[in-house]
Amino acid sequence: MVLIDELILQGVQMTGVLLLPPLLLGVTRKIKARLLRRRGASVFQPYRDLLRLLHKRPVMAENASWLFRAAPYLIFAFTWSAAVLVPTFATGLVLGRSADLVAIIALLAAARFVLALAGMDVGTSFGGIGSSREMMIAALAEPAMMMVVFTLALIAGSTQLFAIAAYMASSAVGLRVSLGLSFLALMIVALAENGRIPVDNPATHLELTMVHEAMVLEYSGRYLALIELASAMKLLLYVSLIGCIFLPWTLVPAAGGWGACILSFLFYIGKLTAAGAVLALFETSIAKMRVFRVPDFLNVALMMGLLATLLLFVSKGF
Amino acid sequence: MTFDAVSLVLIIPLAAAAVLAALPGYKTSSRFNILASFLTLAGAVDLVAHRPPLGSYFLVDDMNIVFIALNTFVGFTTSVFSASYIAHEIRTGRLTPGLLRFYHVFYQIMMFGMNLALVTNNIGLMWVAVELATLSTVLMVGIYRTPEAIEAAWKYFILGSVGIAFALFGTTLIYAAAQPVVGAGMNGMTWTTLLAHSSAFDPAIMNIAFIFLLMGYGTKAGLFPLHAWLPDAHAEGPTPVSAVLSGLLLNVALYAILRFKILFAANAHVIPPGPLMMVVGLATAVFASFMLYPRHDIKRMFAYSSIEHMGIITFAFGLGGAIANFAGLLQMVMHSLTKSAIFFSVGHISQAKGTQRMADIRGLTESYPLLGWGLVLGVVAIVGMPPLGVFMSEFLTISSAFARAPWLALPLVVALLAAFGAIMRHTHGMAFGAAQGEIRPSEASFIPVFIHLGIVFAAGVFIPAAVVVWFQHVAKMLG
Amino acid sequence: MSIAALLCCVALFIALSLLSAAVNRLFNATIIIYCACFAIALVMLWGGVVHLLTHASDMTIVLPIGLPWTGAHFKLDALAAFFLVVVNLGAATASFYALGYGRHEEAPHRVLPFYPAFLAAMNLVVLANDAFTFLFSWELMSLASWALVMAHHREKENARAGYIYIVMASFGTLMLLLAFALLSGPGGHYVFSGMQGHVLTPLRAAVVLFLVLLGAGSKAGIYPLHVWLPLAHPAAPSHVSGLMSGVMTKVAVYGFIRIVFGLLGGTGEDGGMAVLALGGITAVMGVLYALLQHDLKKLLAYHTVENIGIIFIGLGLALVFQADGHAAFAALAFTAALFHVFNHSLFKSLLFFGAGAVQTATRTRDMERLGGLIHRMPQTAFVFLVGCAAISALPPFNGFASEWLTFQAIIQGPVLTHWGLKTLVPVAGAMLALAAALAAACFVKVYGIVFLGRPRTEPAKSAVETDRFSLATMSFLALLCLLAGIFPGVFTSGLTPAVHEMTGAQMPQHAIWLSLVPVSAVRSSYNGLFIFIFIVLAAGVAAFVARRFGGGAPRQAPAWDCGFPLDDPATQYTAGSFAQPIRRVFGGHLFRASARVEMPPPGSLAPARLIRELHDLAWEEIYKRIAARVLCIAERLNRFQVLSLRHYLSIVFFCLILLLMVLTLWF
Amino acid sequence: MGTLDFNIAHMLAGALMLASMTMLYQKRLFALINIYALQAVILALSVAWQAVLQHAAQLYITALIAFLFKALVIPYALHRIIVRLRIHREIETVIGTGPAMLAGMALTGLAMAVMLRATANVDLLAREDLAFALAVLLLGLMMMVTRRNAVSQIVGFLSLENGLILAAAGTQGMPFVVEISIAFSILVAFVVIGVFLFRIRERFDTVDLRALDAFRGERRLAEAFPATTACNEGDEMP
Repeated sequence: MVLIDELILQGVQMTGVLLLPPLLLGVTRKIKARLLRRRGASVFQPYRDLLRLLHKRPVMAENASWLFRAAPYLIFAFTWSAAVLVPTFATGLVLGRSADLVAIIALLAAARFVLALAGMDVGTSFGGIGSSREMMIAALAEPAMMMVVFTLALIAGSTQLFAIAAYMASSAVGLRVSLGLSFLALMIVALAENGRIPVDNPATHLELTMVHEAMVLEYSGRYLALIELASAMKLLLYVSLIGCIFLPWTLVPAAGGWGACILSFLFYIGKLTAAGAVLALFETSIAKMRVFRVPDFLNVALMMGLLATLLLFVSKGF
Repeated sequence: MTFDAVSLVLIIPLAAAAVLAALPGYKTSSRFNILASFLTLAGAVDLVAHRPPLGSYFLVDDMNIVFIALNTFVGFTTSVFSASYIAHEIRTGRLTPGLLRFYHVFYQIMMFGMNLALVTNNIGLMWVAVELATLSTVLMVGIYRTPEAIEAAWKYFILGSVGIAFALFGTTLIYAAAQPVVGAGMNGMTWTTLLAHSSAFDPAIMNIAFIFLLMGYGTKAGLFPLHAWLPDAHAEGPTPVSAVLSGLLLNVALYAILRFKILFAANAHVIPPGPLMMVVGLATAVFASFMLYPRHDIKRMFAYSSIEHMGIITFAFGLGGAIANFAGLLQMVMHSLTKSAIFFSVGHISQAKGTQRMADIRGLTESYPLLGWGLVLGVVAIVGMPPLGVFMSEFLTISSAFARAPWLALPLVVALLAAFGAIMRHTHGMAFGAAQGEIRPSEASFIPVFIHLGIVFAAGVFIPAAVVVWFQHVAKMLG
Repeated sequence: MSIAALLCCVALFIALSLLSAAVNRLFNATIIIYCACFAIALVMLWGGVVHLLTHASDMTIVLPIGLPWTGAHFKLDALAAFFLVVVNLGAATASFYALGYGRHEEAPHRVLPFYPAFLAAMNLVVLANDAFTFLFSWELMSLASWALVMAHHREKENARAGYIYIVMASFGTLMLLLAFALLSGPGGHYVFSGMQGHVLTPLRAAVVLFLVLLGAGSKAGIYPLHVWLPLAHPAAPSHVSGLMSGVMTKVAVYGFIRIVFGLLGGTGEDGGMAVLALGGITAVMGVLYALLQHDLKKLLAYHTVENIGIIFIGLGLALVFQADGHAAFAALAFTAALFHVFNHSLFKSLLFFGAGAVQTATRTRDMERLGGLIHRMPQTAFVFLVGCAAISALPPFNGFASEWLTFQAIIQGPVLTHWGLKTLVPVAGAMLALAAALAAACFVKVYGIVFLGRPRTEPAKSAVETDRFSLATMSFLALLCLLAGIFPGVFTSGLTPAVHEMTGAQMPQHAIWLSLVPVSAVRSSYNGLFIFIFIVLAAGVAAFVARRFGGGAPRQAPAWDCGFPLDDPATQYTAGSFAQPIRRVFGGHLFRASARVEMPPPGSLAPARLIRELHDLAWEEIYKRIAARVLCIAERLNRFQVLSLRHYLSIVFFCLILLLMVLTLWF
Repeated sequence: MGTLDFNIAHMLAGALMLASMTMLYQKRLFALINIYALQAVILALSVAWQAVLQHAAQLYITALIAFLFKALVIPYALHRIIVRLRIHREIETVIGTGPAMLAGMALTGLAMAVMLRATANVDLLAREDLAFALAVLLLGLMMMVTRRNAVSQIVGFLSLENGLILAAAGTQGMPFVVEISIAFSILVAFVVIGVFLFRIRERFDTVDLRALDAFRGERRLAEAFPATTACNEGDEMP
């Protein structure tokens, strides 16, 4: 029964993207700690943190509105649905067909929209500063991301991720300058979107430099747990996305058989670990930027994305 | 010769002038003035219904019947407006009963002059009639005896006289050109005879004649750069006179130009009059539209607007062709009705506010709703917005101009837009905002205002087929 | 429904307008007029929907009014039917909203007579089938809306807005008139069907396109012709603002489509490219202006500019695809544009109605004086949030669906052969993405400052929830926004006849009508329903888990204040500070923005001041200069007014000499 | 038509023009008026001669009007006005004899060039008369343009008008000449009465702009409420 298989795979994918993100976070932190010659917490520490947060009784600011309470669920829902749409180990799943890469970006934008609103709800300056900067960064990152999408759509003739992955896995691709450029652009966008160094420091709580943490400053308990999970899920999503586009060979089609699926899943775990390692390495070797250097950083991404599209016309001789 | 059909529109004003000279009391005389104007209108209606056959002195055809009907109609409504306007002037002491008698007499003489200029078939008589109408308006313009009024009247007088002289010289030249062909005597001045033989006239004299006629009657029509008398004459005279000047006298001058244009167009060797008229019309329209901006006096502003419209109309007639001529004719009728309606409202407004200075007139739609909205409606009509009639004529003028001569249409568009901006700018200030000054009761007569605007509105939406055929025929005559 | 019936409805509007001029001071006039408008608009809406869904054939009628020898021609085809739907949906909702909102009107006698006339004029534009009727209705629409803008004429700002508006409107009409003049030719064939037969030279076609861009573009609000829009739209009463922004700009888009697609039969690639570029610039500039704006209604008006830009990106793409022979892609781009027209009319009306509710409750539109309204006006806050999400192009709402379609059309760009286009299309894509992202930022600002946080002034603190009519209308619109986002396929398939009429092709009809498929399912598809269901389920699961395993009900505590308690609401982030990063990033060149701190001299007790400067370059570099030039010319010419008699005589003298000399020398 | 007949007509018309030219550079008002009276006499003679040539009895009336009205009544009235307005001592700044002659000749040349070329088919007499009439007209207009004094401007207009009557009388068999001359006489009477009635003092037109503008409604308003100095300041939108 192909349909049942597909549904099961889809279920695995859904729970996978739900459960794996803290692990990715844990791995990254661990490696980072080791690189700094610290022992670091266990790779499972993020799970413990989340559970503890879940069980805690939340504290709400006196001025918080219904939006403040609803926001974490919405953020979580948007991020999860975006993450589910990205192929992790198997492609061509049921839900994967219902939206393309543009929709995934839009779902993330929706999550960010709600998060930024939540940041402004209580009426402190921290929330405002975080929301404001977050939206500025997003405004610059999104066009760059769209340029990447454009390049991919040009190369693969589709914006559906499963189709892109299939095309990239085929031998028709070859090595292209455009792909390299868009890879770099995507990396930059990923760093910016996930609030990693050099754009934002996920570990800081120094008010004037933070972006993401400033927005969630008022959250606690289960609400904070959901938001933290969502942001980890977003990191996972980007890793999966890069993996699915630029390392698509390990993906299996939905009807590929159980053995292949399990193998592919293991490969996926491998990809995650590798990504965590690379990220940790990168973050330890670079300093955070001033906020108003970030636009330049993102403009580089935009330029690379645009250049990738234009170079494509030259190389492909449209 | 059926003298009686034509005579109504001539004799009634003349007789009325005589009676008015004798009548004491401004109330009686203003009522009699209305009555006489109404009878003249009735005469004109009769003239429309029973057109007299062609005579050597009088000619009533499709073309001038439009003008006559318009002339007598606006003459009548203006006399109604004049009655309430004058009453206020007497009360405030700006005019004395003696001066009023004088005013009413000249009002009728002016009507007589204009009607004569319109119905006559003789270019000499036409010249005399136009002169008569001009002289009588000069006297009415100066009636307030303020230094400004005298200055305006004097300017009008001198420039008008020079224009008259030019027109006479042009008329003489036409006769000189005609005389070898049609022989000496009255034939050489009869328009219909001239038209029949125009193609045989010496084109060289005709060319010179056209220059003089255009400059002569163009002065009366307020064409740039001969317009200088017009704004001040409008601003300083009594408002009924402004209404008649804008609504009627300019048309009469235009009528003269058109008659001669037909004459010239019939001769293939003459320089075609169209292009010169187009250039003059455009220059007039552009000039007047920019002159609208730095205005302070409400009547002077609308006087410049009249100049602008005369420019557009001249342009349309100069362009020629079925559509443009129709448009020009329609625009002329619409402009007469609208502009006189505006002057009616302006007259009441300036009486109610005690000033003609626009900066002192504020928030009219609040303080005097009917007057204010009447003014707004009139302005909306005059700048050419639907659903009022000017929109249709400007639509036709611009579209046919742009399709045929794109480069000539552009200055026209610039002029229209500039005029729009200027008039709207001034009107905004006057009609809207918080009301200023005390609100005195005004006993304005709104009937003439809204009758005019009603007709203009109706024409903007629907023109009866009979009128269309009529106008189209005139358009054809104009070539 | 026959076209005659539709015209009867228009006539009813006009009759209503005249009636209300007479009875507007009656006690119940407001309710009667708006009820009647609502009913008539519903009937016309029904007519449009039925015509569109039944794929009815075109209907024409000629009335013996208007231009004498032509008559007034009217035609109902698929495109007109679609725009009838847009117009009358807006009209119906605005009328219903006004049943509540209109009661707060201070000067009903300045609103009621013009409101039905405005509705009538917009419907007439859509139905008109000859140049005269079209322009007549077009200008009537301007006139009626101008009167509505001037309803609150005592405020200086409004009078200025009205003036600029009416001048720009007149400019637009004149430009369209010139375009029609070229299309109809010297013979004066003003009926549209007669124009379609003309074949224009490329130069003339380009001039027509240029003129239409000026004419329809100025009405729609294309940069830099948009200046009147953010002034005039907010000045009108809010239901009219909603109509002007949500519907009247769409009528302008209709005018553009009708002339360029219908009468001109498309443009060359260069023309399409110009439209595309203008669309992109308009979208980005519109949203940037909006970000820097702190007047709620003005901000919404600038967003109209942005969305018009997006629509014109779609139309430009349709034009270039058409010129290049890709009818299917042209249909895709055109569908996207039309769908966005529909969507924008929904959420822009919703947002303006919301803004109206806020204004009624607080008596201000200045965002810096609002705040915390979510507590005082929870229902309004909820539906306004839907509008914000929709306009920010967030799934699962309708704004996303149409922008997604536009983006899909952009992605088809590489099939074009023109090199300029190959480069321009990706740039347009980037601009679209930038505009969408900035719009999201902007609406975070709007919602965050107006509804969230703490009230900044006393009126905001004591605001009360708006009336039932307003809430019902806004809820209905919010629901439509969601439905159009979840079932976009249903709506786009409704557009098919109109798209087919203009481009000769249509988007593929997918078997699963739930999803939106621009070209083929392999290339891209979007299933709004699945996404929506998944989001709802995910949120539900999260809520269940959190409730089940979470640690009890939340506890209230003061917000984190860094240990320095200061509960002055002025310590919150303001709209200005929210926009500061974006101003810094984009404002330097585009707005010549600058900020400096003015420090008092040492020893002085004066506070230091932050001085910010922004320059609206479109206004300063174009309009101000033109205005200055006009006034300068006028002043120079004005010397003619104060010359002496002798000078006038000299002018006459030299004219005569000149003419005589010309005559002697040349002839 | 005999040569003598023509020569007399020609001479009279030429004298008319010469009188116009002489008026151009007259500094004293009385001298100006005297020359005008002389011109009117010449006009009367000229018209009378036309009456003889054309056998047109009505032209005698025109000649008579010209003589009585223009040569006697008007100059007398103007004298009175000048004395009453106390401007009889005034000396006008006018263009000098040389330039006046040059300008006059240029205008005459233009008139000839225009008229003679155009009237090739008209009979000789009318042709000369029309050409001279145009010259007189242009000279009269020029005089109006160069003079600043109301009275001398009127004289300019009157001489201009003499040219018109010459043209009308010179054209063979033109009807309404009498009517036109009467109409013009009325007009002139109005002009003269106007000066008197309206009390247009010596100069309603001077180089001094302020004196000039005292009578200008719009300017007065503009001064009290200065207009936008648009050329310097930029926008002035409401």
